[in-house]
Amino acid sequence: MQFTSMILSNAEVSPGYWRMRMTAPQEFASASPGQFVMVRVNGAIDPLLRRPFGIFDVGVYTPSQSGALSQPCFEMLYRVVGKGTLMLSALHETDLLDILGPLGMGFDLGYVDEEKLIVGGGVGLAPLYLLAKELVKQSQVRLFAGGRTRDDVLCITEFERLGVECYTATEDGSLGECGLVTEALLRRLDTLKGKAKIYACGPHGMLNAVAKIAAERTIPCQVSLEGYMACGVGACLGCVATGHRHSPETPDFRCVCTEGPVFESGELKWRD
Amino acid sequence: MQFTSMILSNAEVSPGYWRMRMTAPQEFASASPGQFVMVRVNGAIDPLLRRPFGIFDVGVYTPSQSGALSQPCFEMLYRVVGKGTLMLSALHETDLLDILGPLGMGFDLGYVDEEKLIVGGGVGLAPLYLLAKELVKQSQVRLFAGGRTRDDVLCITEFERLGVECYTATEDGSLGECGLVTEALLRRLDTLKGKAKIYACGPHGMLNAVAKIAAERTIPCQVSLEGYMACGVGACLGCVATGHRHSPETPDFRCVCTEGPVFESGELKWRD
Amino acid sequence: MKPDMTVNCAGILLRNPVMTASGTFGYGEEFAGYVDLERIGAFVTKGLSLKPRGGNPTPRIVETPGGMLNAIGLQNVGIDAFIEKKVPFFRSVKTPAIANFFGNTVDEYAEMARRLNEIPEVAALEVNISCPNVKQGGIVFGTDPACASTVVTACRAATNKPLIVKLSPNVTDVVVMAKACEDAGADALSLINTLTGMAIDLNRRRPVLANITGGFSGPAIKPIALRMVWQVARGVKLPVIGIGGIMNATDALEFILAGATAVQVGTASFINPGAAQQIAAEMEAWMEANGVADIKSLIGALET
Amino acid sequence: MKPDMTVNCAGILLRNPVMTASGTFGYGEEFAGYVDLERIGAFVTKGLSLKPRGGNPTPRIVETPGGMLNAIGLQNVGIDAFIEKKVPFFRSVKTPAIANFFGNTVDEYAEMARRLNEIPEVAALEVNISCPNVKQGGIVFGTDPACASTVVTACRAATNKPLIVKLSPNVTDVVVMAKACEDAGADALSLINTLTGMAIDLNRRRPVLANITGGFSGPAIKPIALRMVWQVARGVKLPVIGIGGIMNATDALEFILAGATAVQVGTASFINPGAAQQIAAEMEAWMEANGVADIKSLIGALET
Ligand SMILES: Cc1cc2nc3c(=O)[nH]c(=O)nc-3n(C[C@H](O)[C@H](O)[C@H](O)COP(=O)(O)OP(=O)(O)OC[C@H]3O[C@@H](n4cnc5c(N)ncnc54)[C@H](O)[C@@H]3O)c2cc1C
Ligand SMILES: Cc1cc2nc3c(=O)[nH]c(=O)nc-3n(C[C@H](O)[C@H](O)[C@H](O)COP(=O)(O)OP(=O)(O)OC[C@H]3O[C@@H](n4cnc5c(N)ncnc54)[C@H](O)[C@@H]3O)c2cc1C
Ligand SMILES: Cc1cc2nc3c(=O)[nH]c(=O)nc-3n(C[C@H](O)[C@H](O)[C@H](O)COP(=O)(O)O)c2cc1C
Ligand SMILES: Cc1cc2nc3c(=O)[nH]c(=O)nc-3n(C[C@H](O)[C@H](O)[C@H](O)COP(=O)(O)O)c2cc1C
Ligand code: FES
Ligand code: FES
Repeated sequence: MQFTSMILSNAEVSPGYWRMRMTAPQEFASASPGQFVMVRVNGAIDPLLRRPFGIFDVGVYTPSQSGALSQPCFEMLYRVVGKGTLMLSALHETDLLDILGPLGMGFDLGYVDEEKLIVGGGVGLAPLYLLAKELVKQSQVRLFAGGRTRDDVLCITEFERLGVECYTATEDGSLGECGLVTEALLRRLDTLKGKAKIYACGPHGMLNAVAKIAAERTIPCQVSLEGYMACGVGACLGCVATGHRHSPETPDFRCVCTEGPVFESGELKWRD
Repeated sequence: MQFTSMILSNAEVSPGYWRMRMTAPQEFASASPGQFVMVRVNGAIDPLLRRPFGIFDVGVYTPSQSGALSQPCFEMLYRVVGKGTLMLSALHETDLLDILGPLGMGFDLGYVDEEKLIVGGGVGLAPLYLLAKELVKQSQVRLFAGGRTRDDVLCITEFERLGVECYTATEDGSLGECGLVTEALLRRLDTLKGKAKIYACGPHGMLNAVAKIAAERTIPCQVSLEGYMACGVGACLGCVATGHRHSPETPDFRCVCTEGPVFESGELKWRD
Repeated sequence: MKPDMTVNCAGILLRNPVMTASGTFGYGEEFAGYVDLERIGAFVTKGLSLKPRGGNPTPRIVETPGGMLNAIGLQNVGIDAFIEKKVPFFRSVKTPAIANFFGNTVDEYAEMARRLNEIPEVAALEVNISCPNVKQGGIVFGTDPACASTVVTACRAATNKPLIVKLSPNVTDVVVMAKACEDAGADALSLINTLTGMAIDLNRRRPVLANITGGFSGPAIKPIALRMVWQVARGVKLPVIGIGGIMNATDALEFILAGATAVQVGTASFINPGAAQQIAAEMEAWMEANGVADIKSLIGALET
Repeated sequence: MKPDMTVNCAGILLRNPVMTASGTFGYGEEFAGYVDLERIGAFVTKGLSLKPRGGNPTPRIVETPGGMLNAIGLQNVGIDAFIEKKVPFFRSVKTPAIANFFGNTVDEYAEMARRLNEIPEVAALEVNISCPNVKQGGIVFGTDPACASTVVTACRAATNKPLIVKLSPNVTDVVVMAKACEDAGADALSLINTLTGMAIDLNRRRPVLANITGGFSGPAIKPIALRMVWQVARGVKLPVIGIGGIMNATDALEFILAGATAVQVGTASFINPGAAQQIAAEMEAWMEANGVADIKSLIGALET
């Protein structure tokens, strides 16, 4: 679906990280956790391509004028890394954006009796909040959030408000444990009695580590990937990730924008 | 001179015509009427080239905070015709712009005893206000302002406030005389006793007509030209106009950005 | 009265001159929901080969100023899966489907033309000659007139459907290539395919694309495309399909003035999935506003 | 410690690798007040010819997506006025001045090289071979290896100053051209000159440029330039000067990684008159921040 969205708010929530809230059409209310949007930053050709972002949250916006109808709205959590995100951060309330979405295949919510372990690194938390919101309705949910410094660990209060137990770690020790958050994940897995399911989104190194942990313990695990995207709808074949059977002779490419961005970690090829 | 300017105001003064006021460094105070600026619309590459605009007025800006120093400011009067001017019109107070200027050779103020006849068409009035402001200090000044409709005849009140006698004409008769403003100019010339000097800026057809009138009556006449510009500083040779001696065999090109934009009308080649 | 938007492009009847470009529109189905296929002139499939192809490692795409590079590596499902899984969809739309294809050898090209010729749902063939000739040490078929001629002759013999030859812009004289293809029996020429470009990641000191170089497309290339279309349209008698950086109706009409009978919209569909349909609609609106009754009157109408 | 920014480009000692490109920086004086010439590596003059040239009718320039077309028509003051009016300024700056030149015939090229060779203030010659060969029916010298070789051989014989040959990108294989110029005695190669492009004014149904086609420059062309510089730097032994769409230090460093010994900044100076100086300063800052002690260690350091 392509629609014009009006920005409701756009604020820096931590140095370099922004949260944008914007209107959406009725159909957007059914967006599922893990899906994403492609944002056209402006009407000019610089930047040329749309930028992909996870859906942080979906809600309802009721205009303050009396009589105005409510409509869905959604949020993005984004990090300013280059020119597109820099331009996004300069936009204001009431500015308009051209959006494509919700796109892709989101997370599988799994079974009620599984403990849900969510692992997020930095802005990788973006698609995990909406996921946690759904998961807490049925299962116990723990969040393992990592980042380089305190500034890279985002929106923990929001997760706690959902009733999610949160573990944090930073590489410089400025918040939570010093080190990688996969340590806390491993400790939790060691004491875990029942069934579990892991969800992860973050830098490739973290996903690689989580996928390995999940494989070693045969715990179902879903990861949300990034990939350079041009179209977002399966037409350009630019965004592919390598499936587990991939080799140069027998290519096994998966389309991140239509078959993903969420994949079973076992379906993908990981470094050892 | 290249400088960063802060927008002080940006408002639509007539449908499709905008007036922007912005700060300038001290040296800008000595800009002379007829000079122009090259504006970088934004830091992206769309639009790529700077856009040239006349200097409508130069003044002083005193920030409202106590203790803040005054600094020069200037105004542009511009018409939204394409993507660059459209983007300019979307800018707000406090937004910053990268400016090059003042550039080019402005108007020659002539002699005190000449009656000054200023002819402007549409947005061609832009560089003529600052000119009028200087001229009224020493001579009698009349303005002949034309446009397609009433909406294209701009800022007449401002000229009248300077003490300039204004004649207006529109092609559809919605303001002033119906027809071309050169008619009123001709009538004035017919009754004129003493010496006169003409200044003109506007669409090429109007300049052509004015240049012809001036030539027939051997009245000194300066015109301000437009030309597609890349650099504004005489380096690209893109902006040239054809001088009066020009022929394909003996080219006579004048650089609009450094030798102009103001030329003696007799120096240029005109259509018959 | 509505303007007449129909054109006949080498025997393919188009309700309007706007097609989608190969590799930017999947196999037609991917844009369902964004484009009503019955409002565009035709659609062109992703480039097809005899065997399925996996394509290149990633990164495969990178944005550049006003454009993009791609090194997809011609990933496609192969002719068999195409027939089985993609062609049935073509029956559901009343819009010509044009099959774009390529080969590694002249024989593969001819074999592809033969296979595609048998598919009633395929309205026309577009042969992509911008592929390296494996037998001749990797020289790209589309940059050598003799090679191009051999390929086109072989394809011509293998099909009686309209045969469009898609020209590479990476040549000194595109008109020489165009003439070679005309003489070899092409029914129409489409141009331009992508220019060869490169992007570098300074911090990693590596090319951005795994493949090092890639195909350059998007608005940035429009001036080159327009120039080449103008040259070719004047240099040959065949109908020309203009491609390269078309983002809106103005761009499309410029190509038509330059001599194109039809146009293809590529990269624009990534930025605006409804681009092709919107461009067709806006062209019609422009013609109405400007009193142009028939699009055919604009073909090559540039005054120089 | 400040990084070492000096390079030796075919015998021209540069304090840093950033030059300005011909036709975009006048004769050096035009940018006084915006660029401190003693902070850039060298500057290249507008293309010079034996006789003064008036250039093309207007419009001569037009903006395109991410770039521009120009059809200035090589307007220049001619060699005599150059010597009389422009060269004296060169004495006032301690920065190499490179004279760009062209001719309509091989003899004119050689004569220009001879005249320029006599000017002590000219540090090096850059020969623009992207001109039509009037004797051979207008074929552009720079698109035919034999023609290019003839021109370069003639210029080589006429000068003992460093001779830079500026290559045209409008060719099928730029390495073939590069080798022809290397064999003919060039000391360095600079590339790319402008691509040939065209823009159309839909409402007037005419080309925008009076000359119909023009030279395409600016950020849009960077991917093509980078690819060609990479190819040529690997294909010849001569130092290469990278040109095409360089807007900032990152762009410049990318060209150096691709194999360029120096770079030229063209269109960027129109948008930002201080561009060349700023780029040199930002390159130095980047090197300091990234612990690169010597710019020479980056030349061709791309890992592929
Ligand atoms: C499915 C998906 C979901 C994402 N969700 C989020 C999110 O919720 N929050 C967030 O901050 N970021 C997210 N990203 C990454 C985000 O898309 C990039 O950070 C952003 O595109 C950078 O754009 P830029 O213009 O600022 O950077 P530039 O570096 O200037 O971008 C240049 C080009 O590279 C692409 N690119 C750069 N970085 C990435 C990246 N990491 N992944 C994919 N393409 C990239 C851009 O899209 C653009 O085409 C997501 C990416 C994907 C694929
Ligand atoms: C010396 C000079 C002074 C000017 N003063 C004013 C002024 O005070 N107020 C005003 O409204 N306009 C003025 N103009 C015209 C103004 O520069 C153009 O209207 C403006 O550049 C259009 O930009 P755009 O992106 O909106 O249009 P587009 O059509 O998108 O511009 C495309 C390209 O064409 C160029 N261009 C388009 N129209 C003109 C034009 N008429 N003259 C020169 N280049 C043009 C643009 O600069 C740009 O490079 C002046 C022009 C010159 C040369
Ligand atoms: C991602 C991508 C894939 C492409 N794949 C093909 C292809 O398989 N066959 C082909 O002939 N052209 C292919 N092209 C080239 C386009 O069809 C078109 O010629 C080119 O992109 C220029 O048009 P544009 O600027 O409108 O994109 C591809 C282009 C892109 C961007
Ligand atoms: C307005 C203009 C005039 C030019 N004149 C010349 C010239 O006289 N001789 C020449 O060799 N190159 C000339 N060039 C080409 C530039 O030197 C340079 O090769 C080209 O613009 C690509 O670099 P850029 O993208 O940085 O501008 C000219 C370019 C422009 C834009
Ligand atoms: S982004 Fe185009 S196929 Fe995934
Ligand atoms: S605008 Fe470049 S010379 Fe006048």
